[in-house]
Amino acid sequence: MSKRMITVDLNGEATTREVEDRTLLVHFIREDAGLKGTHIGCDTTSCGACTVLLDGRAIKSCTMFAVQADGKQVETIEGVAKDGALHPLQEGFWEKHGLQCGYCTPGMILSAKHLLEKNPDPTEDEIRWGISGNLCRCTGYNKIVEAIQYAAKKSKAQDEEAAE
Amino acid sequence: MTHLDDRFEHHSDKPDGVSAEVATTDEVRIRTPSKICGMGHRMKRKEDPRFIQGQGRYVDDVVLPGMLYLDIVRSPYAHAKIKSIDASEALATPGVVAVITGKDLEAAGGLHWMPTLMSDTQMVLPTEKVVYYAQEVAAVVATSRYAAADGIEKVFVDYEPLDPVVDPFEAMKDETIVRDDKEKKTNHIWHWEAGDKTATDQVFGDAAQVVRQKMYIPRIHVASIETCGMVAHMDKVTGKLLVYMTSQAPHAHRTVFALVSGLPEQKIQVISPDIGGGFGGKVPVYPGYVCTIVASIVTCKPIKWIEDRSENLQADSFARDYHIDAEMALDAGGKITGLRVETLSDCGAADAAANPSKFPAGMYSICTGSYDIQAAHVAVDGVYTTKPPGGVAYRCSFRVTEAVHMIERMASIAAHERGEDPADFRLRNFIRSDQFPYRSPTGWQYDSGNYKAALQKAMDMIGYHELRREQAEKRAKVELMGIGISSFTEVVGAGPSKDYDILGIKMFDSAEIRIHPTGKAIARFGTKSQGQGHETTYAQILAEELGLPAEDIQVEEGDTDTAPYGLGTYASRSTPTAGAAGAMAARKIKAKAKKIAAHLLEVGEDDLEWNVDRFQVKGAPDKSKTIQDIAFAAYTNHPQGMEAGLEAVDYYDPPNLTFPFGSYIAVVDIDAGTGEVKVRRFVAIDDCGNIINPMIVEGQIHGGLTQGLAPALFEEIVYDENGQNLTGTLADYLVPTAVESPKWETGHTVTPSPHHPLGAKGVGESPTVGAPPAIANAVVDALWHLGVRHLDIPITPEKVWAALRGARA
Amino acid sequence: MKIDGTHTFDAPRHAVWEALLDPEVLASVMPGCEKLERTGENAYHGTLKIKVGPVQGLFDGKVRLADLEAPKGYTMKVDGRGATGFVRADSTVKLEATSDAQTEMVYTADAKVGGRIASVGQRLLDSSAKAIIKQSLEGLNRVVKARASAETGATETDGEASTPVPAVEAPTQADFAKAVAKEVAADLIPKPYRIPLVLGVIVIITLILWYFLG
Amino acid sequence: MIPGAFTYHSPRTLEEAMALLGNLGDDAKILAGGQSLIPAMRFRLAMPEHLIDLGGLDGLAYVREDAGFLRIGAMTREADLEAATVVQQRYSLLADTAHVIADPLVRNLATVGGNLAHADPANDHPATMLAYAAEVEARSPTGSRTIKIDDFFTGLFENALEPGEILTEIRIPAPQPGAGGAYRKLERKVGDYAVSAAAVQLRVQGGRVSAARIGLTNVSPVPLRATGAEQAILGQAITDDCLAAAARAASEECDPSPDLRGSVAYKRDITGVMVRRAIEKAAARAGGAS
Repeated sequence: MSKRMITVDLNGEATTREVEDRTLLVHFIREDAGLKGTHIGCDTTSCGACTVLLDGRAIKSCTMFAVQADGKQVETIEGVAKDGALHPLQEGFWEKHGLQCGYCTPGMILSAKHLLEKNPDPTEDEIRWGISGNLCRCTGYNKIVEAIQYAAKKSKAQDEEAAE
Repeated sequence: MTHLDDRFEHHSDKPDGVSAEVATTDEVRIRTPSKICGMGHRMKRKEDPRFIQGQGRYVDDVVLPGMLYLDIVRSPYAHAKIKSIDASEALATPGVVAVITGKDLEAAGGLHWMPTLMSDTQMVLPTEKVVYYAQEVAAVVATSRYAAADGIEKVFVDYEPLDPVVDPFEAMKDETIVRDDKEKKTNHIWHWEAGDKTATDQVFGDAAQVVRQKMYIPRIHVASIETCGMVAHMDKVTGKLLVYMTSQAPHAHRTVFALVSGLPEQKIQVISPDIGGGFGGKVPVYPGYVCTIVASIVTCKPIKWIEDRSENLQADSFARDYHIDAEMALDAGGKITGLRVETLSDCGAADAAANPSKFPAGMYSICTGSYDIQAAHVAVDGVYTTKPPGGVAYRCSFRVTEAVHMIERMASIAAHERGEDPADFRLRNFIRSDQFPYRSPTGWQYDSGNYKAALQKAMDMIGYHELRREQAEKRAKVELMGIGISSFTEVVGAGPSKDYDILGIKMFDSAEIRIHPTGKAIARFGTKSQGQGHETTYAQILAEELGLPAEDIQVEEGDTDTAPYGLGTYASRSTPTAGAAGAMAARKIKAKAKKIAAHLLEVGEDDLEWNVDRFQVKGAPDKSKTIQDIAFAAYTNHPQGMEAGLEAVDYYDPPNLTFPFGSYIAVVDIDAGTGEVKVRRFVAIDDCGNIINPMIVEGQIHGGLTQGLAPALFEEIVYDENGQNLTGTLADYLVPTAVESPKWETGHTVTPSPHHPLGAKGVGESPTVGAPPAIANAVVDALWHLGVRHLDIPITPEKVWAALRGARA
Repeated sequence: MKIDGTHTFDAPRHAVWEALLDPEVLASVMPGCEKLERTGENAYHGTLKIKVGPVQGLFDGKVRLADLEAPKGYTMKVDGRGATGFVRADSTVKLEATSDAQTEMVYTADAKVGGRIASVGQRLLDSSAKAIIKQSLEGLNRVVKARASAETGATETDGEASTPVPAVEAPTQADFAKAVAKEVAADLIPKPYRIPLVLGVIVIITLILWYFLG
Repeated sequence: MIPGAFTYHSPRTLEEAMALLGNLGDDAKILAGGQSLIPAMRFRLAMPEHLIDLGGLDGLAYVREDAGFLRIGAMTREADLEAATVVQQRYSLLADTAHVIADPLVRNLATVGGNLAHADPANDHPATMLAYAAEVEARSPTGSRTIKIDDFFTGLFENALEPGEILTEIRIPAPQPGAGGAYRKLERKVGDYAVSAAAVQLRVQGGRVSAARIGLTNVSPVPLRATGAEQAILGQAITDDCLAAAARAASEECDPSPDLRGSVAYKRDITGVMVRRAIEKAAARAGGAS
């Protein structure tokens, strides 16, 4: 069985581990690096529970091998809040009740994060299409959409403040 | 054969004295300031900070030192004899520690069989034959997830294929017997009836019109985003079995494990940590759990088993699978006089439904729904097929979805056949609000309701008559648009324990409250949240009752070593049972608090009155003691002869179930070219009595609506003629995304339950129950004028296309 | 899954008939067929590596011919098994001489496919089966044509007909059969674990009896 | 679901990749975006002994117009194709397609080259590239060659690449004045393969269709060009009759398999509907509307 050392920038920390070539990125994150916030919900790239940001892009970490992420940046839910302050999306999900069981939430938040970076002021339709790679079984999506709208508004306000 | 009437007599003279008509309002009652945040406040959830930061802890997050991993070899055949199992290559695979087969479990004392919740038996691992596709055949234990996965590929099983039994009607002919382990060589499991057959046949004899329709409620899967799993650790030193599992009912599971494994119950600790959605799928005991426990007993090491999605979809308990033949009798004025229903329940290879044990078809006999019907009779037969066992909820109270779909489809068909508006038809036939408490012809005692108010509100909100006008114009332009109504009645909150038990364990539930000297509290419950937000709503209930800020109350569930015994969370029973237990325990505390307050204020108890968060002297409100003052005194200055401390436990056994209801209206547009159905608008008016947290109730309703949309248009477990599952992944089992799911519009009326301490009713499942017929009715409403009378769910584009073709031809 | 079709061979009927009974020929024309040998009267055993794009399945198969009516046709039972699932097929093959030099084959098959390959690859089964049959029959035609024109084309068609994939040793039915249930049960759990299991469980028996009877 | 063991190779140059492919032969599979291959590997339906990851190669991810062609590097991620201004402004058929491939997360990894080379009739790019009369560049140690898209798809999951060849670029002829295109796809839900889909690229001159190519998705074992439907509109003004004729032709010339997405009859009929709608939209765009 073929193994190798890889180094992944995980939420800003260089994380070096020896992995089997076939190790899925999601297992590297959860088991080798011990970050349990990234979840697994399917085998067919259908549910998005394992969504992380790879060099800033939202991808499904169950459909990528850890060795492919060697030398790349990976952001997981554990890295979203910066210096103790919740990200506007985390606030939004809490304020607007964008979660129930919480299992799809990390993936949803990271998909939404990438979405808002590409499109800071999305319409409801753009939000729904933007998170269509993530399944939620609890919320019926209404309040997830509201949570993302809240975050978009909040981020905009923050940027304007920063501009002044 | 069981007659519900016998079992419900005690309700007619209920001690809690059901009031006559209960007033309906639109108002959410708020009696506490926001700093206390009792009932009615839109309190942000206390559990959320951990979830939004990736700090939730689910079963797969549990890691114990020296933990081994278990994976399962599954059958590629729906029905086959096992000639031999060769595990030698598997055992030679790097990392593989052990392989467990049915023979081993048999040698281990008959552990190859286990009881189901319906007191049937189900194989853990087979010794003779497999009876469904993807059935567990052997378990491989290895040092890693990856090694275990390699191991199962190397267990070679020699099968001799047998004829599958896929169609339940064929199964009833007993040509091939699924369960030849049983004495009676038949696939027929049980026959169950409710209502009065003679009286019903009578009204059908006198009927001016009889409407008949066969319909199929498909086999579906809860597909919670977290699959099932377990970490079991048999500590050989202490002899204690620690089990982390995805359980909606940890206490009941501990008891079952104790009974089956023979381990003393105090030596088993079941912890149900954060659960990634349950919806009924995490109520049953699955073979994988038993294998994991046995593997830990055998190896004395922690063992982790986590299902793959394809295993979850193909082998875990399904929901529904009812074949219904319904007849409705009407008089000349369009009043429903009778309902006659025959149903075949495809149970799969074991009766592993999650129903109260006296109710093989659950609460299916609620099928007269929201209508005042003179006579009704329901007969259901259960049958074995070579498909996975099940019959769990999928976010609905026991078999209520099937009943509601049937009656709401029948009501709309009857209205269309009479050429009248389905809304008018319903308004005429509703149980009137002055008829509550209402005794249904199948023996249920509805606690309270106001069906007219809910439907009226839904019609106003969606602009019903305007939509009908639009539909008429569209029809002129040959565009297909439909409007569908569903005015459902749910029945949730089992007990009462006189009638409701699971494996003999009565369906009460429990709460235990401890108030600390500084006026903070911890409360533990016998239920287990899987996303419902108990940590918040229970805290709000206690805040309402005790005046302690909800923030100051820590709610815990799911650890059988610390929480009081309860039957768990499913069938919308948490608020009706455990929520009530919380209120009752709080009232016990309040009674003691009053004594302490009287002592502190040096007045008699009768001179005191409760005011939000304090006892105050009548007429002298400035003389008062807050609950915090009283809590401190309970440990520092309590009256002589009184026990110190301030805590209470309550095991609540509800006098009756609660009957939430609602009216939903769906508007659909149909693409005549492709048959696609688009839900343009959907208005849901729900009445769950007094509301504890409106934000959480809305969230529950939104989620339930999407899980109602799913089986209406998308989801179905499909088997081919050989019993091969064709929808074994989320690529083919179509869970709706944010794109398919419409923007739900919700509202409420409030008709309190007269017997619940808080006037509340369950709500989590109402929308899953009510939504499918609203959508199906809307589709048929769009096509009726073309001669389309009925479409079975899921209403796929091809079904609509075929119906349109049939109409054109 | 029902498959039927016709195929015209550029060879007289008897030539086609002989080819159809010759395992070497069949092995050479079936894509991915790694081995096909006669194991008895009208009984064959072989391994087939089915490859559809990235998807592969190694099947260990038994083929049984019946109702032989030389040179008109026969019925065939196929029972193939592999790690990814199984294939069972009942098929009939009929040969009709359309001329001295041409033969039309009419075939029908009712195939049952199960296991992972069916639950995941469902959308591909029909077209895969058709593709494999088509390749086989075209390969066969090349052979009989070559034979008819009195050349030995079998080996030469070999390469082009079968997809070149490395042989992996497949567990054979014989391997399966070796294990006798009793021994298996004993062998499956490594020795050190067997004692605690047996002990730990005697207690359990009694309690289970108590549970079900009591 | 855990994939079987394999050896991973991450060449830094195309030459290195081709050398590896040459040495390892059929034991090796190319890993591009991996969004089809990795799920197949997780179910162990695919068990390659070696994976050659093209992710580390520079210069294979680009979308640019140049010398009368839109040039798309084989390793271009679908999301980047979708976002490319030139695609949104001048290649509506491609823009339509890019938006409905799988889901947004999959598109962040999936590559255009992988989508084509996989030669899955259910993938969306094959039909689109057929409609565009695209060509692909194949590189091998001995040099490079251009393969016309009409010659590229040779069988179910089979393409015209020789062993050792790697697809490096896709070229789409730049649209001429009066050209328009559209992709219409019926899917059961977001992320699903098409029940049926039609890709249409046409040119309208003097009110008549002067050129038209139509590709169909997931209604044949091999990505299919609907030449019958093309003939039905060539030289015609877009009228209801010629749309009906094109739809009829497409329904007849497609060869769908029955599966959970629908019966053969349904798929044939829907294929007609998709073709009709795609033509209407393409024609509207050709006429300047969007």
